[in-house]
Amino acid sequence: MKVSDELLSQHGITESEYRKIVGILKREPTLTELGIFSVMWSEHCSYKSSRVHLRRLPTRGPAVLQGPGENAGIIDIGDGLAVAFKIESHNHPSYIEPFQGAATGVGGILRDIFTMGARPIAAMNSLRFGPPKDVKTKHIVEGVVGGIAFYGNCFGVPTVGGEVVFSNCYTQNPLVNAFALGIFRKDQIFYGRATGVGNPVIYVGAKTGRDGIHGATMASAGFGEDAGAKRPNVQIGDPFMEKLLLEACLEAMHKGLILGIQDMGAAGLTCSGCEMGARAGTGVEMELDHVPQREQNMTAYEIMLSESQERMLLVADKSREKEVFEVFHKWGLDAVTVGRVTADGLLRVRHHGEIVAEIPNKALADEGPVYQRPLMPPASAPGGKFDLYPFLDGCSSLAGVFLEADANPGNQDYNRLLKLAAGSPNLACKQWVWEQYDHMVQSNTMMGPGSDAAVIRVKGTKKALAMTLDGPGYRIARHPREGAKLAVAEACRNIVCSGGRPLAATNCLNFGNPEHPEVMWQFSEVVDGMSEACNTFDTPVTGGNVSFYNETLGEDIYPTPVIGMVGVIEDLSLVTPSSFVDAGDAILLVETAQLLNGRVDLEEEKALQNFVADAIRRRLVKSAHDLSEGGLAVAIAESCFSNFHRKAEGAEVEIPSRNGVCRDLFGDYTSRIILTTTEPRELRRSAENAGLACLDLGKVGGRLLILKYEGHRAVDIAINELETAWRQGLPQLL
Amino acid sequence: MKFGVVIFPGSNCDHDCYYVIESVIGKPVEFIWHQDTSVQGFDAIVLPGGFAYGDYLRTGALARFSPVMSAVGEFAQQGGLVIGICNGFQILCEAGLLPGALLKNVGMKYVCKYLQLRTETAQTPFTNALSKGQLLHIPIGHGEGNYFADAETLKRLEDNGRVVFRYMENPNGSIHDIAGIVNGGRNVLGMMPHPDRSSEAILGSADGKLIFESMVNALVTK
Amino acid sequence: MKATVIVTLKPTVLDPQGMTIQRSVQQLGMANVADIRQGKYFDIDLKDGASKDEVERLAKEVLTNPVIEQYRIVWES
Amino acid sequence: MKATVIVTLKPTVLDPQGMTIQRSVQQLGMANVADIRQGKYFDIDLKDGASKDEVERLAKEVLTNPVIEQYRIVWES
Ligand SMILES: Nc1ncnc2c1ncn2[C@@H]1O[C@H](COP(=O)(O)OP(=O)(O)O)[C@@H](O)[C@H]1O
Ligand SMILES: [Mg+2]
Repeated sequence: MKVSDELLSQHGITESEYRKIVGILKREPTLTELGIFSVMWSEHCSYKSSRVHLRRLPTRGPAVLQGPGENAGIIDIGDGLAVAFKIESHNHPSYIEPFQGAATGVGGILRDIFTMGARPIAAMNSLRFGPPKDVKTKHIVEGVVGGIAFYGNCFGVPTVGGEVVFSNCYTQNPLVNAFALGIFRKDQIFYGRATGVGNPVIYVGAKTGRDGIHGATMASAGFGEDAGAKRPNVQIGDPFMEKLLLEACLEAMHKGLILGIQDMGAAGLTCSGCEMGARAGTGVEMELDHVPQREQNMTAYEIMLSESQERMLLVADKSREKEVFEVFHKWGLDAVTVGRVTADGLLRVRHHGEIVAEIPNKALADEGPVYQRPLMPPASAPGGKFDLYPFLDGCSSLAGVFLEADANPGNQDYNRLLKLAAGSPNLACKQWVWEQYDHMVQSNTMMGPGSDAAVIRVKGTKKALAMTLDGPGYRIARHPREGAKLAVAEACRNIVCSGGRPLAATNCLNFGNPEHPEVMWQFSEVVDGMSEACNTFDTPVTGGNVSFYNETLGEDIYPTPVIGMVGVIEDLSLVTPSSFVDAGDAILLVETAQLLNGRVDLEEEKALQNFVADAIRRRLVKSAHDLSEGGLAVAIAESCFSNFHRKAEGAEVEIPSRNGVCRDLFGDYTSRIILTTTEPRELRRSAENAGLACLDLGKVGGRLLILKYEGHRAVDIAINELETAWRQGLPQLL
Repeated sequence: MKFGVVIFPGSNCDHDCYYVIESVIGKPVEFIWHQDTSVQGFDAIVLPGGFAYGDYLRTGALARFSPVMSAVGEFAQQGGLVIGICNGFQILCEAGLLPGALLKNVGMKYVCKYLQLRTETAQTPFTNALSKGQLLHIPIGHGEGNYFADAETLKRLEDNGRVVFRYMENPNGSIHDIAGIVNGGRNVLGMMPHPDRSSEAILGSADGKLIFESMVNALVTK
Repeated sequence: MKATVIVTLKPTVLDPQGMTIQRSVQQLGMANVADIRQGKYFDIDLKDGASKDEVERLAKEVLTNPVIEQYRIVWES
Repeated sequence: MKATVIVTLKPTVLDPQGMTIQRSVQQLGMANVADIRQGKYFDIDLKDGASKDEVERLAKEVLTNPVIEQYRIVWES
């Protein structure tokens, strides 16, 4: 075959990469082989720009059973149990077709979890959109949320948490990051390994069509004017099929029928085939004529690159092939032997009697190009207008009001400002979103969406799991390294407030074009900040995902790492709500000695978290809520609002005077937590022993929220009126 | 006394129902596979929530053709206790074991939340531990829970006290705020809200447990 | 043989989907749209030798819920 | 004036609903049903003076998701 420059560029393969391919094969590749290399060596699958940096992340710890390198990370939670969890991006597909893009993103991350043998028991998602008043954004929000609901609800996994953030930089590049977590016995973990020469390689699940061919390459390039032209790639999700696949896979696993298994996600049959071979040091031979096909006359190229959803590849012991078929047929699924494990380390593909590809598995999976791309700090970060009020980013109309109040704090109507803040897109109640998600199925949800961390009990034990997603984008854009530390600190703080101990993290690194030195600099800084913080909190990173090329017409998004943190709550009775519990409880503010903004002192933060964790263990705490965007006023208001199980409770509070009323009410200073208790004295004493400031703010109770400042009532508002503003914020915009 | 929980392809509250019966109310329970043709040996049958057959075509439409449904039909005919929760309710309607149908929510969206349910009658084997007018704190999670029946059917339901539960605040457009009904024999209940998700205080409410306990009472005195 | 089955809600049944579309249409300024009702459409491929009765049965017993829906069949050969 | 808009998935796009229905139907013994694909059907009532263009726009911009669907219009007067 004559390989033209044009063909190479269509495949996103550079000159030098091509020379490397020819060197590996010692001949020119076939078209099918070129396609295979192009997806496996794409940014999305090979991590060619990020790999050198990701190595710096801490990945080991006493609880870690499996770090990066498999389909998901795994940690030990005691009682003989383990959890597998991971986060993945589906940004590009969700822009092209919001509903199906988001739906198949959920489908993909769920497969990553159950392919390891774990039953998914919780899902979360982190979403970024342009400002909600934009008509196109409305459509994307509706589609993305609808798609996540469609897939997760039908599959039967509770979607228990996540984030929704609006900012201008995501208008053309919405971010959809999906997280899933599953549970299993720690002696029943499955890996994606093609072991045992001569064993059958079995294809299960949906038939292959021409869906999403080149999805991985699409996610490895920015959008130009022609984003629409890339549309034929769209895959359709079938959550019903995936639910059957889950049940059938787990049943086959528990019967001991499966030696190795991997889902077909990005790069489909190609990726699962060569990765399973590479991990086991074996070859994999496939006959494409046996692959179940939905469409007529598919070429080898198309079959190998198809990203049809809801498919898995597995290797079984040859003596048990028939039993595998029986399990899958019981669940009404296709299961077909499409090849064998061989000893020669090659991915050998036959079609219509001919060999159409023959490539060393390791060359595809492990020996992809690795780039040390140039780094350069950007000339300027986004202006620091919102350092104290990051929630204003993306709300141009509100921004003026608050910046004016910041400059002239004296003569403002703070009732009005608090209502505006509470109802602003980034702070408003996200119930419009999560009410569409089934967050209760599996009957484990103790704290669902809306709390600091989601908490689900672990049936058969006294324990619960806490989990959260955090990605303070504006902060990170301003200062990538400090922002990344903040993200990790905040994620851990959320776990601690719910009564848990953070154990390990996963992360999704959403960035612009890695060929821009500024973007690579941001990336490198974020990795360093994250590493430092994860080391401090003893929360190793067990896996994650990198999404580059979130750019349109040369405009990169903010660097947007999203941290997924998982922790354990040792006893169900320690689960702590973020909302106030009883009238009469004392409200305390605990904080570090110095008041920081936009950065975090990790050691002090750790002392704060240790103090709160200890106080919860000593049963001194009735509620704990961490302060973040919107500051003290918004945090207290949120703790007052009603939730499913409790009416609203007002509060009367004295706001400490420090930097002026507007800043003291709404300023986002780091490392602060509000606690309620019946034992304020004991708590204050312990806090002081730990070197922390602990202030008596006031009491829970009444129908009003009263915030006193320097002796007068800065805020004095009916809690119901405030809550209405908060609840109506999002529905009104959408 | 033995409960059976039917598993259709796509059921996803099957394990939740099983857990409540086994671990919360402490009664024997087994799964029933949708291909089974007999339900012999069971005293009460649960059609759980979920998305049987993906809810494709219409919710419950394809599930009603599962072989087990003829057995469930006969079981009901003979007076056996059958409860359909959420998707189970939809299946019972499609199968003709309960009248009416469940349409898309008027808001067009799936809704998952807690709400207040009013008990309209204690005169059923599913509500004998409740009193008329008693409010239950219980969640819903559905996209198609908008109950519809023609005027004549509705009148029959109302006149015979067959509306078992009503929403205090209608979340989906259901006619007459109906959340749950029984058949003429009062031994088949369909309800959209989830007692299986609200049978333990740590999950926010234990009110749903009263429905399962009523069934146990009914079976004991039978 | 091919057949098309069209299933629509009975006129007495409220159609929330149609209503939602109707509303968004009005917002878009398409003022001349008086009413929209949504139904389902099934394209059915039949093997040789299939009878019209079979399709009739399919439409009536599977594709339609008689409590709320009605159907009609369009033949193509 | 009345029009009918029929929206179907593009032929190469996966139709999980249609597939699942077809499989169930086969199990019910309707062996002659080779394939079912599901689409949407819209009955549209127009006010006097509405133009065909308007319906075309409605079909194209509101009723169809061009990424995965296609439409056709059937006129009735
Ligand atoms: N940001 C990250 N931090 C830590 N590990 C990462 C990160 N991104 C990717 N990884 C790890 O690199 C490995 C390569 O991922 P791989 O399985 O090839 O891709 P995919 O994400 O498509 O499944 C995975 O184990 C993943 O957890
Ligand atoms: Mg993977």
